Amino acid sequence: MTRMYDLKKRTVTAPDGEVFTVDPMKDYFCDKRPEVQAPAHPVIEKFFNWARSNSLWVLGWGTGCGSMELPPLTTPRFDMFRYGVQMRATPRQSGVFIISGYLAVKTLKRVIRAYEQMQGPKYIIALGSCTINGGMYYDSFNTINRLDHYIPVDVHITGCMPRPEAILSGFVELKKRIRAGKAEGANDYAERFDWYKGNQKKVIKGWDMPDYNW
Amino acid sequence: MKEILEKIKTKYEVTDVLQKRADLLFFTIDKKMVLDILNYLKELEGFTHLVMLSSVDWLEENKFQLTYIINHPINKHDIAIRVDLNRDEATMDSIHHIWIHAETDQREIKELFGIDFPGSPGVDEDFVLEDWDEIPPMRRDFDTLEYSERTFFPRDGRKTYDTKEYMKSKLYPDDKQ
Amino acid sequence: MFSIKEDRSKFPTKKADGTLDIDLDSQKYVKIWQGPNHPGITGNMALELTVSGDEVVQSKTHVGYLYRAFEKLMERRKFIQCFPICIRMCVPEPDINEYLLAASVEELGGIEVPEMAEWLRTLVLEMARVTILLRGVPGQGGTMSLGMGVQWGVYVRDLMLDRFEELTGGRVYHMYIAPGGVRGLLPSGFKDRMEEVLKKVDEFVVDIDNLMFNNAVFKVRTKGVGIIDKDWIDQYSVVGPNARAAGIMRDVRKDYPYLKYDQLDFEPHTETDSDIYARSRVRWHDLQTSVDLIRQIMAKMPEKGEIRAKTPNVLHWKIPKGETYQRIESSRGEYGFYMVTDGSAYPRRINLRGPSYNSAMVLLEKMLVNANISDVSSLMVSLATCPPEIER
Amino acid sequence: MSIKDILSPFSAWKKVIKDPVTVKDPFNDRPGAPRYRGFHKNELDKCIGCGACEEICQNAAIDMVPVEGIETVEGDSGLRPMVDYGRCCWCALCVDICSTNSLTLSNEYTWIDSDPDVFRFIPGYDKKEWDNSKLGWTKPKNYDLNTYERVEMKELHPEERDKSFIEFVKGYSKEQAEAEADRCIDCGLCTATCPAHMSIPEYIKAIRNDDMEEGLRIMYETNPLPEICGRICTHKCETVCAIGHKGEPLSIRWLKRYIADQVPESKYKEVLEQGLEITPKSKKVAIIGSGPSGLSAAYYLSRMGYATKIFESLPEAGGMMRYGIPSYRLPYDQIDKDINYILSCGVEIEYNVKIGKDITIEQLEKDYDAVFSGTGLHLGRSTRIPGSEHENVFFATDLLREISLGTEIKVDEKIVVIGGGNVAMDITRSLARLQNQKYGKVDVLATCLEAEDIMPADREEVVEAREEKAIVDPGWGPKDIKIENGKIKGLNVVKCLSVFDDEGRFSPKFDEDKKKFFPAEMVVESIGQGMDLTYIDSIKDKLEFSDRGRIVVNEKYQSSLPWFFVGGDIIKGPDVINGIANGHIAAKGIDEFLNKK
Repeated sequence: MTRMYDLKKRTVTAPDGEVFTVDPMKDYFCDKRPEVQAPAHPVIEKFFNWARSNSLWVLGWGTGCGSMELPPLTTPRFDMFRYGVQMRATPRQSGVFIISGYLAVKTLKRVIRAYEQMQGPKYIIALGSCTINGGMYYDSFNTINRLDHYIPVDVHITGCMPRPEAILSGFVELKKRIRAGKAEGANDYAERFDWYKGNQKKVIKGWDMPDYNW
Repeated sequence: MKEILEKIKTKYEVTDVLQKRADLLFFTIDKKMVLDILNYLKELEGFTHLVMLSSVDWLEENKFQLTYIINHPINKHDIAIRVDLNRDEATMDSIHHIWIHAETDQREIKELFGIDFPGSPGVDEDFVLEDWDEIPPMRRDFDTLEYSERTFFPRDGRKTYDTKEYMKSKLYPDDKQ
Repeated sequence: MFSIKEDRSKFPTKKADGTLDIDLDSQKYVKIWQGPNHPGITGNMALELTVSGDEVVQSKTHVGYLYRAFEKLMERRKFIQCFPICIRMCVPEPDINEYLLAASVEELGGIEVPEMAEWLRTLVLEMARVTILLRGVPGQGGTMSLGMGVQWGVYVRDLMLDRFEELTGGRVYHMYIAPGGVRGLLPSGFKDRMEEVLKKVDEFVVDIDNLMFNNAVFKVRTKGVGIIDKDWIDQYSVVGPNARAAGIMRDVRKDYPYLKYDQLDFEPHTETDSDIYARSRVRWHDLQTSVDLIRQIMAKMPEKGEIRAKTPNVLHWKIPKGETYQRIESSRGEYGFYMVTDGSAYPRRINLRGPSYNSAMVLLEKMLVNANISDVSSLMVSLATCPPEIER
Repeated sequence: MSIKDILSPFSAWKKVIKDPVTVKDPFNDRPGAPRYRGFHKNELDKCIGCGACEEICQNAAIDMVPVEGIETVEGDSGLRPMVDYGRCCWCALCVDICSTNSLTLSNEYTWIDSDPDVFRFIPGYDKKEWDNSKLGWTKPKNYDLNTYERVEMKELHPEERDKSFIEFVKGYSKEQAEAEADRCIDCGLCTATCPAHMSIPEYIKAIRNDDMEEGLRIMYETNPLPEICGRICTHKCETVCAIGHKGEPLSIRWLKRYIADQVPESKYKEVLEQGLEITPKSKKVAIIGSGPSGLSAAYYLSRMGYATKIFESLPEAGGMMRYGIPSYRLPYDQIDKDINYILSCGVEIEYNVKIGKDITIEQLEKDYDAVFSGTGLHLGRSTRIPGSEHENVFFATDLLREISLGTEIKVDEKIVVIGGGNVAMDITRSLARLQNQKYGKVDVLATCLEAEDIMPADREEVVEAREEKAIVDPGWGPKDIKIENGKIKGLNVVKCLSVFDDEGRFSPKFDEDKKKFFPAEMVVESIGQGMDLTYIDSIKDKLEFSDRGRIVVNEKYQSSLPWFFVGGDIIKGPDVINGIANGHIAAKGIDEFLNKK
């Protein structure tokens, strides 16, 4: 397969003429495992959580059909900006990942990469029945059935697809959880990293990326 | 539509002619004649639009059926040409030089049914799947539910009762039948 | 005013076997993935672009990120069970799938749909076309950061979704056109509320014309860019608005009238330039045509009538052995279902062919060569690519 | 490009003075539309647990589960749908197919939780805030996914049928039967209600698949008299049919008849004995009476390998089926078809033998290892009103038997029948036919205590009797038979107000002021039948009897004498299907008993 050209070991000539070998799997990524972020002093943590809950930046990637109901949220009618929620283009800038429905195995692989690249504290909102128990694709050979087995989910919103109001309520619920200090998905991921990785590797067959890429 | 069929019949041996709608004609033709007839229909009869190339798995008869649906944009009618392939050694000549975009169809069919089209650009590349290592999934003998349960483990705790059996166990448990 | 001069000297030469001679280690080329996580992509798919400077030299479309194997799943489902699932094959315009499934099943099962149901189907299909175009037309500007049109469009689309909700009980997935008929009559007062929405669409049509089509920046970025050659129409089986933008009349509603389109008065718009601007313009006219059609339908349709034909019990509805191909004009062009039945209660094979299948794969790959990297998104949107319909 | 192209985009500024379109409070300002497909609701009392919703759900989102407080009874499986919102797609097909319209959707749509395991609930049972929501999706009007009208059964026109005893129900054609079978939703509620627990959905499925031989095999597993049952069964199954809640229940009886009619008698052996192996046993069983229970017991015993012999007091087999039911409802050749097959399975039969007279019961006990008795209700009951002892007052059972035996009976020009059950209708309609043959006109009147709506006869029997020009005038209590000069002049009746008291006991109340007189020359009494148990007089003191005079038996129909099994109308019923069922169960009981012996 040539699709992962940039991950193969190769010799490169730099503009100044120096020749060196690049092994992307070693050189581009840090193989450090994720770490549990212990809460700060209760008072400070409370302030942090308040701040976090009021600036939810969402990764603008529609992974499935539920993303159809996101544009109404970003536009005047439902206007999620007033709740402190806005869309961002890249994982590095975002703190909330909306998995908008079923995940094909091919997308799951990218979702894991994108999720791991996000800066903590990070949260996941899962939209629709398909993230809970497979939904109408429960018997499909190419979609996963239970999202929370592969990445930590903080809030599930049922519906097929959930209406914009339901998604907004999901944000409200997420805020509540953040303020209560219960939205600990990222820490859960770090704690049970091996379990998550094991599940991921069970379904992603050609595992040609680092175990953790951040 | 009738004239076209008569014309084709003089040149090619067609079987299983099926016409239920005035503007849609189905027939089967031998594998060797397909490129010839497609070329003929496209260049001389004006069937310039390839609607789709599809395949059907007739597992019970151990054959694959390929269907080329071509359309005459001016006279506004379609011909669907069926070809039967042996399921064990399913290969077919590529038509990408007649319609360039047929390469995508052929790539898809190669991946999902395992029918090979030697020479078609990119036919061996992954199309929608990634690192698939089972039998081609659109084949009838691939059980998608079984695969899903084995691989993606559905949420447990579900149990259903058959109405008839349940009533029997409640109302007349002793009655063995 | 100004134009981008092509400097072909940097471009790769062809190797003996016809492939391009691209050596990434030569530092001349960079490989960029546009998607699957990229704001400039329509839906969840990816373009693998090899660029030299800011010009694309090679492009490859990657799909499968949304692959749910609908066609396989439908083989396991009874005919009535297929209809809630088939509509998910095209997210922004689900109703066309419902109609095609229903039409195929009805043809093979020999069922006559009542008059009223046919009118309602026509109405719903045109409403769906309005909703998708309300995103698609301003979306063209969106790729050039003209976000305002998108804001307006999505709002008006939402009003149309309200009408959908009222009529069909669903916002995005309507599940209204079931095999045999439709699931309900118009609620009382629907026509008046619909007219209010149509007025908003009319307003939007004028606004977007001022904002986008009469916009110097938009014109510079779209006129003469991404031209589909007239010869390619047949070569790549280009259909619908994309063909009409090249001056070739292709509209299933006119060519193969289905439902009630033969009783409606409309003329699909054609352009001749075949560039991004022309394609957007055709869609903009399509939007107006659809609004006009909705008005005509509501004026012409009967007040009452049967909504469902008598069918066998849907729990074991067997359809005799046969096969058929049904087509419909989606907002992107000809969209078809090929259905094969074997006499059982389950379809043997349903194969869908949407217009994106050709336009986003082979055609887009070809058109992106020599394109400027900043035009990739707008080119893609101008072809109205819909990834869920490619991979299904 | 012109100056206009520079300026025109600025027209967007006009929106500045427009009101914002933002929904102020999206959580409360925008409920779902009146028809929005939101979360499920279910009226638990209305639901019958047929499982059609589970069957149609393409996502396997619905499970049928037992629910506390809901009992399993006839016509209600006691199961209720549990919905998994990790699967549901809100297509509402479950609502559209629901047999009772109990399942609906509310227009609520928000359910958020961090625990993915909670999205599973039993609508109606697990309390949710949307349970009382008035709006939401219900089945659209004029939109049915199934047919709720029966395929009409072709019958002979009353004009054609009221002169002869030819069978008047024509039976379904192939298309009709398939269309009717198509309406079945395979729920299986009927199986529990059928006394014989026939596999009804399975044989209906056989009709859909056009596999009559399979259908016949399925029927013979629980019922060896399908031709007969297919015509005269009391079809309790149809009263609980799930389809019957929205429309007309499935014609299960006619479908059964269709299967049996399709397989010719000559093919029975080949169809039913394919791959069948019987190991003969040394034990012998005697059966008294060749009614449904006797025949059923004999058939299943012979299938188990026992040598069985039936003793019949009349010249032909069939019991009440032959001698109680007129041949326009059940032709003799169809009785013969079923019985001939049973006799061909190695069952012996001896006609014109009366137990207690020709052979004693003790002799049977000695010669056989077990005895099954299904002697039925063949004695008529009298109203005992003044005048009922007149020679021109008859019992319906006697007349029906005479007609079957081919003896000419007395038919007068004006007849009154007392009774409102199926037997009363049988004799009324038989007499109407005989009057027609003899006098060319009908003048027979049936009257009974019960008012029209609670008449014990099947509805169609009453309707058909009227079609045949017999008069049915229910709701009158017989007072006396007016006799002048030794000749019957008619029947005096008074209005009957109610038949049963509050506790459901028989205690008719009359309004003596409202009187009526039915002129007649002949009166037939048909107010119930009694059993003749004189043949077991010698063992009577060893048997237990209930308050109502019936022999007490255990659940295997074994009396207090272990070798003596009793079934049929004298135990339960009276009807054919109960007889068949207890004959079958008794056969299993006998088998158990003999295995232990």
